[in-house]
Amino acid sequence: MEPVLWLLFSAGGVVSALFLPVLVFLFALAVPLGWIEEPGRDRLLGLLGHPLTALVLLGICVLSLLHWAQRFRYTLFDGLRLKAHERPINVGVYALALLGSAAAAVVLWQAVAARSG
Amino acid sequence: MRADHDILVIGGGAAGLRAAIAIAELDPSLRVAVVSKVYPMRSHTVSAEGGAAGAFASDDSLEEHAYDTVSGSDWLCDQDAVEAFVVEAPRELLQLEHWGCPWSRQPDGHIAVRAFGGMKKKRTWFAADKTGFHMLHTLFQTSLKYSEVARYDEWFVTQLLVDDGRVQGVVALELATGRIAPITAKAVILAGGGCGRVFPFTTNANINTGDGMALAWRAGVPLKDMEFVQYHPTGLPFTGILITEAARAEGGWLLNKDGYRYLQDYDLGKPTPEPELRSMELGPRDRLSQAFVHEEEKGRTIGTPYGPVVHLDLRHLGAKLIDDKLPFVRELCLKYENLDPVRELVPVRPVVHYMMGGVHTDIDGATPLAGLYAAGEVACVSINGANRLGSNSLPECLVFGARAGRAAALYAAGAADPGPSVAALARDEERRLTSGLRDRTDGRESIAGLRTGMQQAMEDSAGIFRTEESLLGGAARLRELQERSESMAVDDHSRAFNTQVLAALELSNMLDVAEAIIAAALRREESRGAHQRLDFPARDDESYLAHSLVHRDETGAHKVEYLPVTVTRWPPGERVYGR
Amino acid sequence: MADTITLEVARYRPDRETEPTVEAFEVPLRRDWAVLDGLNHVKDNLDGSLSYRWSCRMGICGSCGMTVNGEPRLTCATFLVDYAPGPVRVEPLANFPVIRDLVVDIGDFMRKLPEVSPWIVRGEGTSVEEGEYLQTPEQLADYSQFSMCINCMLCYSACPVYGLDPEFVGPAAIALAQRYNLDSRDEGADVRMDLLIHPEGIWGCTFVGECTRACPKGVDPAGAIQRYKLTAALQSLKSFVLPRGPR
Amino acid sequence: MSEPAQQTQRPYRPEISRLWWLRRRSYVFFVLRELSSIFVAWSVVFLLLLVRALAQGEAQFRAFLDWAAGPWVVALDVLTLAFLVLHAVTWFNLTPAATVVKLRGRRVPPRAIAGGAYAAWVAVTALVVVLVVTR
Ligand SMILES: Cc1cc2nc3c(=O)[nH]c(=O)nc-3n(C[C@H](O)[C@H](O)[C@H](O)COP(=O)(O)OP(=O)(O)OC[C@H]3O[C@@H](n4cnc5c(N)ncnc54)[C@H](O)[C@@H]3O)c2cc1C
Ligand code: SF4
Ligand code: F3S
Ligand code: FES
Repeated sequence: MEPVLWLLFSAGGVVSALFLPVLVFLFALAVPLGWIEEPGRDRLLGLLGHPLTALVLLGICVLSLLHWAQRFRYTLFDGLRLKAHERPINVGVYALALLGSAAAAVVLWQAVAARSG
Repeated sequence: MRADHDILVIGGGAAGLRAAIAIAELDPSLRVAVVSKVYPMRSHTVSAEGGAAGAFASDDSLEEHAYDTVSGSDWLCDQDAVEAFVVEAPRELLQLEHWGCPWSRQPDGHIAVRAFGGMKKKRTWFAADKTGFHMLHTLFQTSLKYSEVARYDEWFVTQLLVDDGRVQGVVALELATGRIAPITAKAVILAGGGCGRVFPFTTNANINTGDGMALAWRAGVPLKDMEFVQYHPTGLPFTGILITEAARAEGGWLLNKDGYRYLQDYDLGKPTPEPELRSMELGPRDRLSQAFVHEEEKGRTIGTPYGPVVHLDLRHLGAKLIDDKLPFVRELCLKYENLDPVRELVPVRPVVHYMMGGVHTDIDGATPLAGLYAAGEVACVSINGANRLGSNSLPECLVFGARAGRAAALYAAGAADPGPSVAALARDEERRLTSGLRDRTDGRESIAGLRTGMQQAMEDSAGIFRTEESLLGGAARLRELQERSESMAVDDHSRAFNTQVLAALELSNMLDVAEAIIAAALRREESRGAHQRLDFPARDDESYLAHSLVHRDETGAHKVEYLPVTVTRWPPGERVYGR
Repeated sequence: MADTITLEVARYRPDRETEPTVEAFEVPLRRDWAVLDGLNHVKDNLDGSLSYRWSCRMGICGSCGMTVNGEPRLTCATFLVDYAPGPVRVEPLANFPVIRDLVVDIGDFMRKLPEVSPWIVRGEGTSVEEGEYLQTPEQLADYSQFSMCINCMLCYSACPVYGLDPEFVGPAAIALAQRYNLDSRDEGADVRMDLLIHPEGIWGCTFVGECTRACPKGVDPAGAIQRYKLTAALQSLKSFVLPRGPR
Repeated sequence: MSEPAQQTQRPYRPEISRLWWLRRRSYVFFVLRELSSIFVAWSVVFLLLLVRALAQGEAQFRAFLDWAAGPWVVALDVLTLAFLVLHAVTWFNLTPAATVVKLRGRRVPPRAIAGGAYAAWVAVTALVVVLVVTR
């Protein structure tokens, strides 16, 4: 199991490092604060609700969450010395990551539907 | 009483580990153990830099390796031993290759060999300039494969248990706990390494205190050819860190204060831009160290706070060659002298490096005492005679380590278990170590003070050049130090890792070894190899083509006898270099 | 430059004390004195009972590792002048039980080392008589960095994961496993893999990277572990996809 | 005959405090790096909230933008961006340690691998900006 989780963690590390900074910069700062001209809902939905973009976004979301899960549980083990509670922590973080992934799928599917509908 | 082990190896250096592996491979049912005062991979073998000789290249021959060794020894070696050695050396080096030693290679993947002092052909195998390090770690890691090899790490052997005319084990001190215990065995192999620490300025590690030699001598085994102490011509001042001969083999020059390659004045050939085998900087160590003293007398050395030096010039070799072939040399110079050999001259001076002599053994490592074997620097087989050639010692550890291992295994198969008196002997020894030393509160003499005194006495009396007068003076000073050492001050009475008790035990060992060196040097009234008597400047084959044997007589004093050398194919001749 | 410097040395004498104390010694400050020379000065002249390990004093035997001003260092290769005007704090290596003064117990590493099979594993066949296994300088270069380990334990002392979980196999042992895996003469990668893919093997390492920073020999154990993880992960993926396929 | 080691002779095992990582600056840095994962997770949540608002309609989208421009959210996102950059930089710097790439038998120098990773970062960033900003 550990090798697979580590591979996913690594993949998530790469993807989140490549994509998240620019996405957060654009959508969490530049757009809300009006640093760039706001593209408008239609255009954004056209872009993000495109099946291809949605698929890419889904990949980014799922891998990033798995990246978080692995790192976070080791932060708890080492940083807070909670290694003794290894099992519940493992179950907890991966349950959250899977839940998040499912939510991502639903939300992105809604966007695709809204765009075409 | 069943012995704890069939065979006990004292020492985890190249010789000891090779012996242990040989035994394990020969017969896995034999119970073999290695006891070492440091973790095996810390043994002094780790410091060896330059390489290990074995005739292997297509243009080389066993005959030539043998001849170089015999003439290098100034004909004082036993030629039957040398012949066995040159045959087995390449096999042993190959064996190490199969065990994973990262030997440096030629572009096509074959083993690379380099030139070395006193060798007529390129035949020194090397692993960059950390040869001993790689050999030791390869041996140690390989030894882990044989789980039947037991280990006593950080146990200090204080005595050989001898009764009924045979060795039956040892008494040892576990450093971590201070526990003193007998370890019994049917056969014991001494592989305790050298004794460079009897001198003040040496390349040898702190652990090289001649313990093995002292253990054997006190058990009644003679020490052979102890007067032959090798000075290496190129040590860094202050630390004594060795700049390997490989630095000269790759083309380094020795310059005096005028920038002149002074070796040409000492019958070592003419300077050539490219290094030439067996000539100039690639002459043998004894001759190079002696030339240094003459330069010093002529006032042509450079003065430093740590004594006179000459310069080793590597600048013309260029950064690339230095980084490829001599990276450790550059690292050591940068780290310990704060200078870069690519651009600067390296100050060097002769430094005590190697003990040709040692525990008297035959060609299978057997000593005159039943059940006791010896191999490596602690032993004198002898292939080194009056002067060891650089890069012969590591293969010697392998060849004679393996031989001693096999011979001891054979002996142990037919030997009896330890007798009943062993326990009493061990109790006596324990008393000597506890009430006689560790728990003692009435000592006055500082250990460090006595040690410094001994080292100074040795340098003054038994250095590169000796006279009867200097040696007699040294003998008297050592006698006095021996007496004072009866009352060494111990202020650490605790058990856990008591390094003061350790220092005291090592000092007594060194004093015995130092006296043996002086005794042998006094008796040999000739000059040969590393033993240069100003009062007897010529070699004298008539009287001294013989090994000295220092015995312990009934009073505990050092008594010298002689044993003729074995000559097979090479009658004594003149040692010529550079021609 | 002042002509002396203060060494604050950790002392622990198990038959007298239950925890370490600090003792200060004034030692000469010389340009070419390493911290180890300072300790030797103390032992020879000021307090003969001070205990520590050393041997080669040329950075190759790996016995003189201690904590100097909080950092794991080889004391024979760490110079007093670099800490002038002082004081210099000398403590035993962190993350190991202390036996006495500056001497730590490395038995744990010595037990772990054989577990990673640090020797050439090879099928039957080739004898020494048939000559050497060929290995080009490039193949040698593939693993030579990882063969430089002197077992000095500085990396273990620097690694917080090892400090927290002594079960973790740790940097040097894994680097040595990798040294043999990458050696063209070796065929034992699978054996070693089985020994190292358990949770306390390679996966315990979270790439803190302090091991590599502490290493005096440029071994880069952190890199070795990450590379090993990648190989292990890809391999188990393969055996997942092709359950009975080649491993 | 050998006496048992005295009871008093116990190796000393120091306690490790929960705050061990404050002991060295490099450890603090390491813990910060590990904490970046929380911000990675938050970025995902934020993006999904955005997409959900987009899908739900114009009014929800406006409301989301207003919420996102609030001081607390902006502060959190600035912090998030900082940690994401820390994550990216440490990740790319460590890439060469974990991967050895060989081209025609020669090992690609670590700097080149790190350089490649940064180049990819720049390319992805540029691509996303172009997609979002240009009409
Ligand atoms: C700096 C340097 C460079 C050298 N370079 C070369 C070279 O390039 N080529 C070459 O051929 N030779 C070289 N030599 C010489 C060579 O390295 C040594 O002669 C050789 O390594 C000795 O190996 P050994 O196994 O006999 O002993 P060591 O490696 O010294 O091992 C001795 C062992 O005995 C143990 N021991 C000692 N006393 C006790 C005791 N009382 N109780 C328990 N255990 C004990 C020690 O713990 C240790 O394990 C060099 C030597 C030096 C100093
Ligand atoms: S990897 Fe480096 S720090 Fe660790 S034990 Fe080996 S040489 Fe020492
Ligand atoms: S410091 Fe420790 S966590 Fe890994 S990278 Fe080094 S072993
Ligand atoms: S004394 Fe050997 S490494 Fe420092």
